[in-house]
Amino acid sequence: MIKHLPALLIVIPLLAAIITPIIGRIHWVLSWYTVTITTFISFVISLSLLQTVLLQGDISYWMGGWQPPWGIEYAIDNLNVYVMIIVSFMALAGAIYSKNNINVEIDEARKPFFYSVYLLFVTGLMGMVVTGDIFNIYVFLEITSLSGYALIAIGKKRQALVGAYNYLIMGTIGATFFLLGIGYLYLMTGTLNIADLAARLPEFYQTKAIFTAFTFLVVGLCIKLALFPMHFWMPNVYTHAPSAVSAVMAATGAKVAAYAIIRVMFTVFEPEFYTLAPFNIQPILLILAVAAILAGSIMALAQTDIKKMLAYSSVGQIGYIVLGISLMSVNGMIGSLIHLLNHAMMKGALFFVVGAVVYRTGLTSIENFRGLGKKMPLSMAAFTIAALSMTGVPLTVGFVSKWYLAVASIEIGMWWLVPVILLSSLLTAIYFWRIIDAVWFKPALGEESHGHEHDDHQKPKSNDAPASMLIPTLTVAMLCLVFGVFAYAPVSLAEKAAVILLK
Amino acid sequence: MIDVAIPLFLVVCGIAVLLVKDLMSSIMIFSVYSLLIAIEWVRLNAIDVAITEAAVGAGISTVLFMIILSRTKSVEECKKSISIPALLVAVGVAGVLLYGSVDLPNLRDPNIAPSTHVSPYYLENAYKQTGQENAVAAILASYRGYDTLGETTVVATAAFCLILLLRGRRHTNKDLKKYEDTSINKCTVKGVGIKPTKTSPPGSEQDKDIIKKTVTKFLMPFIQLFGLYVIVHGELGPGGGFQGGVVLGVSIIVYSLVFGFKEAQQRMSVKAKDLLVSSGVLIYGGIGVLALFFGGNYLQYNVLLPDPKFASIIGILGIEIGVGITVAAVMITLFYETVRIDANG
Amino acid sequence: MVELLAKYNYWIVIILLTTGLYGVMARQNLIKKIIALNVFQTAVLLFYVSMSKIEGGTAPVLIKGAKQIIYDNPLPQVLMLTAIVVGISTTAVALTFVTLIYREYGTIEEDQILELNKHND
Amino acid sequence: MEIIESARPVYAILVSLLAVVFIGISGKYPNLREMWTMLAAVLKFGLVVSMLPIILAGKVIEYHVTTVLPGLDIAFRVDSLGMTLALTASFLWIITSVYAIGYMRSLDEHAQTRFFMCFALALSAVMGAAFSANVFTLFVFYEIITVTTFGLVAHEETSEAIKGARRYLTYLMGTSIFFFLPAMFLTYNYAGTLDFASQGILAGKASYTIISIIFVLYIAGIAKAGMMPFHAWLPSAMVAPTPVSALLHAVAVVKVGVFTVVRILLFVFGIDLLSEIGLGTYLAYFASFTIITASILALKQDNLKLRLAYSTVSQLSYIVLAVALLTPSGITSSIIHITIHAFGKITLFFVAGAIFVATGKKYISQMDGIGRRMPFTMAAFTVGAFSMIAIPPFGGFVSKWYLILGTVEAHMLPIMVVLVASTLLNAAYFLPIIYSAFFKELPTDEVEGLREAPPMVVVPLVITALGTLTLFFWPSLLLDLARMVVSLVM
Amino acid sequence: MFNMFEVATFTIILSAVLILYRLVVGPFVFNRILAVNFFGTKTVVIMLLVGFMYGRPDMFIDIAFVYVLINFTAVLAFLKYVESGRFDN
Repeated sequence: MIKHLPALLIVIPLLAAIITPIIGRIHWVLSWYTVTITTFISFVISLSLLQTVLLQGDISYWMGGWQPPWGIEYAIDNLNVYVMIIVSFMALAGAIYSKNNINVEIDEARKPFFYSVYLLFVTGLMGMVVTGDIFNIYVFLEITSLSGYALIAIGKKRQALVGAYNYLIMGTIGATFFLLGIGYLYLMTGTLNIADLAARLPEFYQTKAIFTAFTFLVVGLCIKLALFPMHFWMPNVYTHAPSAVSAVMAATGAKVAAYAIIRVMFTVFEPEFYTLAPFNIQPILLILAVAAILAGSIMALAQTDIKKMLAYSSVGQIGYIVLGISLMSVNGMIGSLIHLLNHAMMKGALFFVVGAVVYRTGLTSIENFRGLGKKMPLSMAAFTIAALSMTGVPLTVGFVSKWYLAVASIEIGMWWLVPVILLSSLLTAIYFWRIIDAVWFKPALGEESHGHEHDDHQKPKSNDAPASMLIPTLTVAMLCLVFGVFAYAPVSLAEKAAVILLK
Repeated sequence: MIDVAIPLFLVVCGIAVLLVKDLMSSIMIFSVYSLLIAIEWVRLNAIDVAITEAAVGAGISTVLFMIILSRTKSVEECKKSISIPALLVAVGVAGVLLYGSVDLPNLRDPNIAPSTHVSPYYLENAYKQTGQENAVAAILASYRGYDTLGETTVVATAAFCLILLLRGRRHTNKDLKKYEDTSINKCTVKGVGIKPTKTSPPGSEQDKDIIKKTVTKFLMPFIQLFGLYVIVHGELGPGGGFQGGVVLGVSIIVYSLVFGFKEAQQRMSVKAKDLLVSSGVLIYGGIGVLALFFGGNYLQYNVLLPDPKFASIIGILGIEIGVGITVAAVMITLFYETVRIDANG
Repeated sequence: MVELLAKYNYWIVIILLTTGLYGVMARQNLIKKIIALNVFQTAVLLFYVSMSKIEGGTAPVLIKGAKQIIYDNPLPQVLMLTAIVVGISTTAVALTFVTLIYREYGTIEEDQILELNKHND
Repeated sequence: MEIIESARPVYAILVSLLAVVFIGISGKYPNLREMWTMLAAVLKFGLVVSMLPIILAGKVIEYHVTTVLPGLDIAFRVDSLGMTLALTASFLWIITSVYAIGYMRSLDEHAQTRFFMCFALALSAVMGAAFSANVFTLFVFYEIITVTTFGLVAHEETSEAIKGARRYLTYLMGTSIFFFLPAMFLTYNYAGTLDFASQGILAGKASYTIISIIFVLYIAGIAKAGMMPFHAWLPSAMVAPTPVSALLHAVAVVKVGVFTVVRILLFVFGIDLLSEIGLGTYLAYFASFTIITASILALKQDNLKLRLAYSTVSQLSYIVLAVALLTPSGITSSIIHITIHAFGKITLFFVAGAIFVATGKKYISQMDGIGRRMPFTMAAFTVGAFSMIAIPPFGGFVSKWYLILGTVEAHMLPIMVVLVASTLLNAAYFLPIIYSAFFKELPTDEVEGLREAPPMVVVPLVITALGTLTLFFWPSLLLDLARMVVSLVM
Repeated sequence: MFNMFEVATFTIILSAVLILYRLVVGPFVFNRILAVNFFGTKTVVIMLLVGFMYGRPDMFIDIAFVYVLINFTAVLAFLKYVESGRFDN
């Protein structure tokens, strides 16, 4: 069975997702167990695949026993096993977290379906990551997208529906662009297998058709990634979706889209394409990335709703990821890949905490965070750590990625990027500082005005989130620190991947 | 001639769809658009695509649109119709496409890469290796069977999503002030000659529907039989699990349209249908897993039995049936759930 | 004429795709947007299926015993089967959103929804 | 030079980190809690002292903790320079702990547990900074100090305190992120390493322009050293409780600042490189400017703590000035001044706190005749002030002596003028206080008679005052350490 | 030159233009319903004709069957909507 692990990685959660509604008929908790156990299995499998990749090199698994390019291949190398671990881990954390959190949004009768759709969402993401066939990416992209739309739409407020609808429209346009891009590639090369494409494409690098294909593939994925200025669907989505969903979506969805972009840009197309292509692509991406970084941070500053603020901050963080990609150097790519991990952890933790706050207080305005440090100390500690990481303080993982990005920008002579990175870090620090300040150093709302009259209520009781929410939150937040101190592990993996990508 | 005219018609319909203000007319034009595009598929020899388009584009999606229309309102409001940013984006995209199509190879050229690189292998080996005369079915179910598993999952996902969103959805803005009342500026559309009457007089129903009902009753077994035929026949000609499944699903929808929703639910209960959605995919995935136990890769059918070709045929038949079950159940789900909303809300 | 026809379907694809895309973005009515989205998607289907046709080819279903027959390329057709299925699934979910939006807002015009959201926040 | 692998520096850091945990747990039992603080302080000092013989024997202790990124290590290295800071800080922590307990209890302050936790945390970070083996580790601990002391500055939680704390954080965090970080980054980029080396790591690695840019970035980035124009955080940090001002803003934080400057100047740039480019001279003049301006500003302050704060700003620049001379005596002076100023300034702050505890007075204008009521306290104040002015037989004289020697060695006579002027200014802002405390009449509404602060407050300040004296008569340990640094880098 | 099938196709397409006109211009819903129905029928015929043109009618008859069926469903849905405006009765 060991040699079938790549297939089982996807098939187990996929079939589990299908069974979940049936199992859930007995009792909804069973469906939660199914999801948790399956995501855990996926996580374990991806770890074991990591081991295999490290020890024995890349894995190629032929679906249906058909040799690529005729059949569909699962091609696992350093890059996708790395992303895979992030995705499956965050999926597991999200699953555990959702047990209580999702009570706010839906009733028990529909929970099995929620879990089923949730599992389909992460399965789709994982499917996108491991496959070595470009059309297969599209198919799994659609699985995640569809389930993602529904997960958002169950948000409590009616704005969630509008957000989901707009996301659906944008997502479908993006996916269709991607499909169109595949069409151009196929028309020119006659193949869909990524490795085969990479081998057959170079002779067409100078053609206009291939350039068009590239444009559509990347633009389509950028819409999914919510790269500025194609981000406008995202804030509403993250704001109104259930917190568990926002967390998992922010932690995994954008990561996989970024992965797909990297795959397309550096595996399907090889670096020499960028010197031969009719237009120079690098500056465009670079400008978009810088614009995203700055615009995201500035817009985040202006928000009063914390979820919206986090959403805009994601716009900026995605800018970082794209910045690393657009530098087209090994260090830049390492920065980008580490930022994938980084952003998954910290955004996950932040949304988890916000979800816990919503669970306890029902509110998401920043005002509402005042004095929470005393009521929910552990959650808020996690929040603080994640915020520090987001700012890029040393010994958090946020520092590592920014370091690499800065190194890479100096390396290729774009020193002006360093102030940009610093400025956005500063902006990040400012908008998170507002919250941390409110959390730890301000009395809770209402307490200052008439707190003295009710002396027995004066003492804020610690009322932290339930353990099922707290454990994943704290774990993820601690990982921000762990990977910040022992950054060598992810960096060495990312470096291997980057070197192969940019060979 | 036909190759020039049909695409032109397509363009006409495509533009008309967007221009017509009355939504129902728009949907009707869209349904004709589907018919036209199906002709184009037939003309391009894509028979499997044509049969799918027939089932999906002209059938299911039209019905779905009509149901949704019945739940919302049917007139698009009059607006200043040109949006400059949209126009810019559209022109930009068109520009990129035009730029890219300059050095695309000519169509129908037998020497283009798609016809020379991968697909000749399928055409040569499909029958030998999988026992399928229809190369499309061979690729769909075997060579790229995993894609099809994904595709079936997409369909199942849609069903789950609908159930998740619609079933027992509680929070509705009850004291919602309908925007309709305050909005002005409705377009006077010529097309809307008919005001839908919300209830039909109870006594006359029997007489009015007698032709419809009799015809449907007569047709029903044939439709379903035909659906099964399409599922099984995929091996030899156009069709397969997906198309057949849609036809089966449509039979229930037709039944409901004619005999009423309650009646249809007695034929196919919601619970059974839910179960079927899952079981179809399970059959598909299960066959794949079974292959693992026989020592093959995932979805490698030819290991299931001693004779690889026969094993392949059986395997493919199995998954076609799985797909058929799921798709039929999902089509019914789409219909049921969208129709049922108010019953629960 | 022949040369025009050689790329005729490409032009049709471009026109349809652009029309659909414009419709998706410019129309305010949510249902209309979905219809436009469908037009947009079919354009891509047409692109793929057009490339499967070969001059003098026949449908890719084996004719037993005959030699030297040119078959059309089956692969794009397979891919488009998947795309059609995905399309209907997306449409179904989108239409569900529309009904729910109508129930919550009482309108399916985008600008009016935005206005209602503004009042609410 | 012999290198010894030992985890002792890590233990020295961990002691107070562990203490944080215990303090947090035993928050409900003040005595137990304070016991942990004391225990940690003593243990830490013991650990530091236990490393002293090794250092004095000319050896170096190294310990590599982890590699964060290739080239970015968390590693420790105890040498004579770090030892000076570590010894000073850990010794003064013991005394400050006693003082802080007395101070906090007599004022019945709130959130004492948080206070002591942050305090212990800050001390851990100071140790970390002192023992850093590379710029990165130093930077990390530098930032940790900023964050942990933020909690101490904001301790009062009044709007004024929070405003001050915010300014504190903005200055320190802002400059370190905007200048220090890029400087470190550029250093890594050009030098390829961040490890401190006795001859510097940048020599020959980049053009003079770039080195100058890095130099400016570093100096601007180390706002903790209180150089103008980034000095404003220090006065605003005075909203903190006095033990905090005493230990952190006379010793720990600002000393880490100047320590960082010294460290970077000597071990990243190297003396040869600096004198080659002539950057030292510029820095020296720049520091002189701060010395004079800050002294003048100090004159204007009526709030005692603020006056002390400006005095600190000016004194810190002595250290920077001294090292910028790049001569043996200059470097010696800067190193011993770290300790000597610490003892002097902590005494002064202790006194300010003692006055506040005993009488609630904050302003100099209120302190007429106070020497009669608090003779011990004010005697200690006099000792501290004389040390600041550099009157023998107090410690300050020693360092200033070496400083003057340094200017002679460097042939920078204008600096001498600055020193004279600043000494006069020092005298001008300290002597009136002493005069009015001892020779003016008490305000009429106050009763005569001894009313010192509680012994837990008074004893520590007497000890530090005595320490100042000791440093004049037996400066040999300090001088040995300083000479070792000089022999290392020259 | 032209064989019978092509002539037939040509004629049908010509008539399709007329239907298309009614479909697009309306003016009433009923015009359009009829047009849809009519067009469905024509589609079936064209498909069969194409099938004969390509020489493999067996493949195309299946498709035509599905069309007959589906067009029936679509028209039923239109009529149901016009008749009662809802589907859950």
